[in-house]
Amino acid sequence: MLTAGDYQAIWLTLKLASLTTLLLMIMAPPLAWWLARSQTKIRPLVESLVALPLILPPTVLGFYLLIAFSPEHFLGEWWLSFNDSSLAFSFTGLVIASVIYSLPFVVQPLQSAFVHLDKSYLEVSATLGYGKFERLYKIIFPMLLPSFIIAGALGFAHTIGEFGVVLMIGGNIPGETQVLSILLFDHVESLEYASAHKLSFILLAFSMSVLVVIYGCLQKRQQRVLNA
Amino acid sequence: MLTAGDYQAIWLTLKLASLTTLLLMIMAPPLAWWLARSQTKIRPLVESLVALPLILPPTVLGFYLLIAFSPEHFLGEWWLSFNDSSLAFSFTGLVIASVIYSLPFVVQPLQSAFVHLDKSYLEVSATLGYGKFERLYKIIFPMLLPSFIIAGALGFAHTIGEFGVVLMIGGNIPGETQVLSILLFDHVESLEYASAHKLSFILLAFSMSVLVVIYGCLQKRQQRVLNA
Amino acid sequence: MLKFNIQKAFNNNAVNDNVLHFEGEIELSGVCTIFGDSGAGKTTLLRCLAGLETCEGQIQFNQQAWLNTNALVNQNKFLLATEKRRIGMVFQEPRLFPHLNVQQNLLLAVAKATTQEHSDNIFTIDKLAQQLGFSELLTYQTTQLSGGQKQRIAIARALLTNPTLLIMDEPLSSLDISSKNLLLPFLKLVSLHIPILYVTHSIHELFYLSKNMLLVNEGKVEAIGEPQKLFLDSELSLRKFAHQGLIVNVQVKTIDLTEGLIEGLVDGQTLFINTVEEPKTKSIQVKINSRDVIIATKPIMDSSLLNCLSVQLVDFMKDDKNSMILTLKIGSQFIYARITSRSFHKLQLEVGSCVYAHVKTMSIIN
Amino acid sequence: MLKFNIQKAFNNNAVNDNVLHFEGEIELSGVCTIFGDSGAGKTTLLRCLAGLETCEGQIQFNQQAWLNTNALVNQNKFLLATEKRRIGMVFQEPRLFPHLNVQQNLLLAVAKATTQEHSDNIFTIDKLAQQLGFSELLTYQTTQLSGGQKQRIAIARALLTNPTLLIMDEPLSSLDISSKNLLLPFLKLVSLHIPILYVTHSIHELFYLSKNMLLVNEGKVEAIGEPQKLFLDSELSLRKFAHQGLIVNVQVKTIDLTEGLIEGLVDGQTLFINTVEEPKTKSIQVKINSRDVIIATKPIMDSSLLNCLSVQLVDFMKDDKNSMILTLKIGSQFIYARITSRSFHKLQLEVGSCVYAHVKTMSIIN
Amino acid sequence: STVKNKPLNIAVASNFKLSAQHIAHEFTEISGIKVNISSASTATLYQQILRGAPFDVFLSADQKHIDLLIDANKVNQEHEFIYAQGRLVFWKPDITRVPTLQDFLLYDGRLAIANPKFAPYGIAAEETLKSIKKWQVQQYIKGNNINQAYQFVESKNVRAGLVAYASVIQKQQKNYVIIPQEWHHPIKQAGIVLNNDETKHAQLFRQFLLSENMQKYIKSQGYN
Ligand SMILES: Nc1ncnc2c1ncn2[C@@H]1O[C@H](COP(=O)(O)OP(=O)(O)OP(=O)(O)O)[C@@H](O)[C@H]1O
Ligand SMILES: Nc1ncnc2c1ncn2[C@@H]1O[C@H](COP(=O)(O)OP(=O)(O)OP(=O)(O)O)[C@@H](O)[C@H]1O
Ligand SMILES: [Mg+2]
Ligand SMILES: [Mg+2]
Repeated sequence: MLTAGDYQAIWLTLKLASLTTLLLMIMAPPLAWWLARSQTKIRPLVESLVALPLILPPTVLGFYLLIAFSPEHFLGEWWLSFNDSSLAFSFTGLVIASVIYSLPFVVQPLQSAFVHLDKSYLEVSATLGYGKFERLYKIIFPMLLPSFIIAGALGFAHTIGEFGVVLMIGGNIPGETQVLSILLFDHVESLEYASAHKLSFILLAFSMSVLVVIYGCLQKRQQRVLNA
Repeated sequence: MLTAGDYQAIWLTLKLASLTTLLLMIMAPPLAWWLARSQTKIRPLVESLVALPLILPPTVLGFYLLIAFSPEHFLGEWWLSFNDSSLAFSFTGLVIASVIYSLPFVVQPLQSAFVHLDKSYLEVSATLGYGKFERLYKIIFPMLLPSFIIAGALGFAHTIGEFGVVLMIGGNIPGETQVLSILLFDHVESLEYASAHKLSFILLAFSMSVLVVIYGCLQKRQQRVLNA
Repeated sequence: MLKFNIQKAFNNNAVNDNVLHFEGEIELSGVCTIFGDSGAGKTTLLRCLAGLETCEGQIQFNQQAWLNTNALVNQNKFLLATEKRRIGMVFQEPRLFPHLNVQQNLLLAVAKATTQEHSDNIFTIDKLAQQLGFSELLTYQTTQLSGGQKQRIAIARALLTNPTLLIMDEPLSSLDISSKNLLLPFLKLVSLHIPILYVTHSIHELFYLSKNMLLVNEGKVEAIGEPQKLFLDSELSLRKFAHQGLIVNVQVKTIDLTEGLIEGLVDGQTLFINTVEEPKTKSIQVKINSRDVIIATKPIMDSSLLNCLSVQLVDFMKDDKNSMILTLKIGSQFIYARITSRSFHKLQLEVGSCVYAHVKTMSIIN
Repeated sequence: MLKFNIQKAFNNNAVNDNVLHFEGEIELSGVCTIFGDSGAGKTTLLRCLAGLETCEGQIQFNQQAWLNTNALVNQNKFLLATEKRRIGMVFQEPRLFPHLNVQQNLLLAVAKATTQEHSDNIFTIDKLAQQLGFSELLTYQTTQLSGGQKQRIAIARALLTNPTLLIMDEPLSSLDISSKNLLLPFLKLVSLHIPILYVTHSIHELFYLSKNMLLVNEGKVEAIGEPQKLFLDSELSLRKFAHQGLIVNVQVKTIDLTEGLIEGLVDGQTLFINTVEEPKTKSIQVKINSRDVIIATKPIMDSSLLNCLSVQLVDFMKDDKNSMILTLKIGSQFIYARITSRSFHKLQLEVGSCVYAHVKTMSIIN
Repeated sequence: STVKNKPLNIAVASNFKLSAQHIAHEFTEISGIKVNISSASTATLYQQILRGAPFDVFLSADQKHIDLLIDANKVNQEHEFIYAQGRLVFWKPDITRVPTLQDFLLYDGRLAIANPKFAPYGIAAEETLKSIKKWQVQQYIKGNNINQAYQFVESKNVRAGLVAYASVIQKQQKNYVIIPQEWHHPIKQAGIVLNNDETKHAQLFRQFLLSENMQKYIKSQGYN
């Protein structure tokens, strides 16, 4: 039913989304923590910067990334110094772009959870002997697990749905940068509606079932904790 | 410095974003409330549906909206029964699409705030004599004001940055559906880089200053409440 | 009158559910204290009565139905929402709104009170701030308050809603002694206007405040009645507090406010009671702790003891290794005395003995 | 030894900041009770000592520096993080983790304790669950617990970290009487192994538990010392509790465990004290409440009173309208007696009078 | 003359947008009829027209989509016209001289082209490469449309590309060579009048577009 190209795009998309989510789940928590607690004056600035990908149309973001990735600019040049092809049109380029693009989706749920986290729990953890980082991953992480899961799921989902940025910097190379969203657009543009509908359906069915399962589990947990 | 077309697009974008945000701020709180508290089995399904615009590539979403808006389908037909032009390619169509597209951005921060809201505050409000709805807008709303502001700001920002959906169902008609993001893309596509850079800069400067101000105020309030 | 027959089932991951079943009828005047062990179900009962916990059964407040899930087949189940029950509630924790300062927290209650029928609320923020001693705190953020300060404001907030019933869950437990001494008479005064359901673990508060008590034990209402009656009843779970003491009714004879003494009669015998203000009624109730009663075979003279009651020993029991609890009859009333076994034997007491019970005036709790 | 000199400034939106300044040195053995009015600064002091509140100054715990912000110019400011101070803390609220059940909450503390030097923690979950009476609650979610149940688990959690110092902020105030009676001796036992800083509003707990007290008043340490000393000092804010009573030292002469009586000597005079177990030392301390002391000009005979002390009246003061507080000297020690003014006049007492002070054995707090 | 004020909506494939703007401007000068230009990719515009977009004239980048509209009975075949013919160039900006066809034949790096699946210039590029037997040999970076292919090269992310003659003219680039017409089917850019109402403004615009002056102008912009 699906063509080899479709499978390739699906596989690539999953790879991209997983890798991006992984990177985001490493980077985002400390950033979100800092954003939730810091009292420095530059915090609103950083907060706005993180939110920027929400505002900037993705194609525009992609356009500027394309410029940034070009060998004439620092990032692209540095990349070319130990790679033989440019950062644009490469899987690595897509990962970088996706991380930037999906960052707010992961940071914001976490930040919100951290803001609402009663600091008394941190205090208790400290008196129990848990150090700064231990507190985070042994107590706060399990406690806010739902928020972490939601953050991860949103980052993953949004990377799957990412289109504008990839359109600009991807170059539509099968197996390398032709992700599902691009392939879907391709089908639509070339009037291959049947393929487009099929792929959309698969995307929908997959995403929905993943989300329904995640949200279902979270609801169960909430029920258990709140003891309805 | 800016052309009349630019001004028109900016004005149209602000109009669209404001109207969309207004509608979202009316619709989202009850939905978010329900999503945060309900114990019914269909909740995960609704939750996933709300999150759908995050996953679906915007052009694909736009494509299906275009089909739904066309007079061949129920929604478009119903619209044409008391309007003389189609729902697609109209400002109203854009508003509907934007509401759908930006819904998760408004619902999710609110839902997160509602989930973390200690129900003891609701109980106190009830014993103070506040009814179900009064509780919400006289106590919970002021209490969670930061989350509402963030939700509104994200909705607004994301509507400004919306591109793929508008591209498909807007038709890029100046003064009617040619919003800033589309105009920007247009400039990039037609290699008018100077105009693109100028518009991007304005978009950036405006959004950043709005966000910095909002985040700054929220930080002050947080400081005051937490009494750092 | 508050009448209830409610069931609340908790699912505790255990094999069988934890079902609490409360049934009772309370006369609503003054303070009714709810008393019971930790985990007995006091808070749950209050929450059910306030409508904060879903439960099965009926609740009737005066003429008004609050809950009725046992309606007839063709009737609707009935549940009056918490906000319509016109209750004021003080929780075990203060629960002030964190986004408002003290004054704003209180105004939130006032706003609701004035929109209701009785706009002539007897309480105002200023008066309460003075009476409860938080006038200087009005502009504070709630996060800037100490535990005791928060609790006093929570009490004020509950009063400002002008409730028809006040529900308080251990309101004074986090307060210092001075605040307690300030608030106890205050609450007693309040209870003349508004009936209070009051949870406490303090027997002192119980006897000081309440004419009526409701004993909760293991998720059931064990008994409802006057505290002195229930404390006399050896069948109840209160037995373990038997050493604490009993309430007696005293007829006021003369009042000497300069010396701060009331001379009263307990079934014909004189009893001196200290007081700071004139009692409201001719008949007052005082508590005599068993540990404060001194037994003598002859009246004690030349001592600071003013009270000497001629009593009859009607019962005695060993309390623990070294003490005996004697039940003494004064006319139609009873008091307990707790003395060492050594004294008991030294005085050669037995059931029927007529002895003299002495109590320091200072020890009698008015 | 815990030595501190710390300042904490709160900005309360007021014209001038609210600056708390605590200075003192505490001998760390047994319980040191921190006592003071609501809002006096007790919680703040504990939080500063625990490192939960940023503050200026120095804190020294035994040989270990915990805080030093007054370092010399070329030295670094020093702050030991809370988790390195090896303290156990019980807050005014239980603060159990909501995502874990009771057992998991406790295991979180155990996990940390065993990774530290003294792996031979004297406490285990099972033992504590039994001693504090929550064995059946181990599988409960924390949201399913009553206020008192939560607090007992919070206490167990603090103990399980195997701390070198236990800090407790009103830990028993939400507990019922039976739990209190269970926990007080338990904490006293614990304090033989781990020093405890203990905030309470209960004078009973204060005298029962502590050899040492720290008096906090209006953001300052007013005094540190033995409770009986401080309660005797008329200069202190404790004056208002003068009626409460004092501690006296008693030399144990004979112990009769069958009758549960200790015969002791207070500066040569016999005093009977009730007890349930053999005292650990030859010299014990008991508390005599002023309200329990009966004054007579002749020894009282033929009564249940076992104790008759020959004392000298060294001072008296009017307490309120109707009562007098007498300071009585027994050899080198003092007790207070609180009697009605009427008795005072009836007995024609004056400074220097030699009278007899009687105390019921049951009233003496061991 | 209120009718005159109703603007004319023209849908233009994005590669022709700049020229169309110029022409529309001239048209308004002469006729006084206001013109709104909407641009997007041909395929997008096609879908929009299929679903009732309020355009009066559609200037496609190819003939295929116009034919599809005719097949769908959305428009009348009589109103079809060819307004320009695109040319492909091989553009390699990083050499110091003007490249020759030999350079193109020898080039074996990554090549930027428009997507051959649906973009007219992409189809032409595929045909070109097939005719010189380089199809499937080379790695392609595919732009969504021909201008994006141009951007890939311009931003130096790709060293060379098959781009539109119009683009290099517009941006005054030098290092390109025109691909011989024989190597691919002509890129006929067809247009069609969608709304033939009583005002005939759309027809007026068509006449103006096909007028000698304008055709000359279009040629100067890199079309045949
Ligand atoms: N939400 C809940 N889910 C399950 N069980 C609960 C819940 N709330 C209370 N319980 C159980 O019900 C019993 C009664 O609890 P409740 O809070 O009413 O006690 P209480 O009398 O107020 O005690 P305390 O004096 O300690 O506050 C307890 O055994 C407790 O474990
Ligand atoms: N975060 C804060 N910001 C400003 N002021 C504070 C803050 N915390 C406490 N205070 C003030 O400091 C004083 C001491 O508070 P603290 O909580 O130490 O009192 P406490 O002795 O523990 O009282 P309680 O017995 O009522 O618990 C109070 O007057 C309080 O208003
Ligand atoms: Mg309770
Ligand atoms: Mg405190």
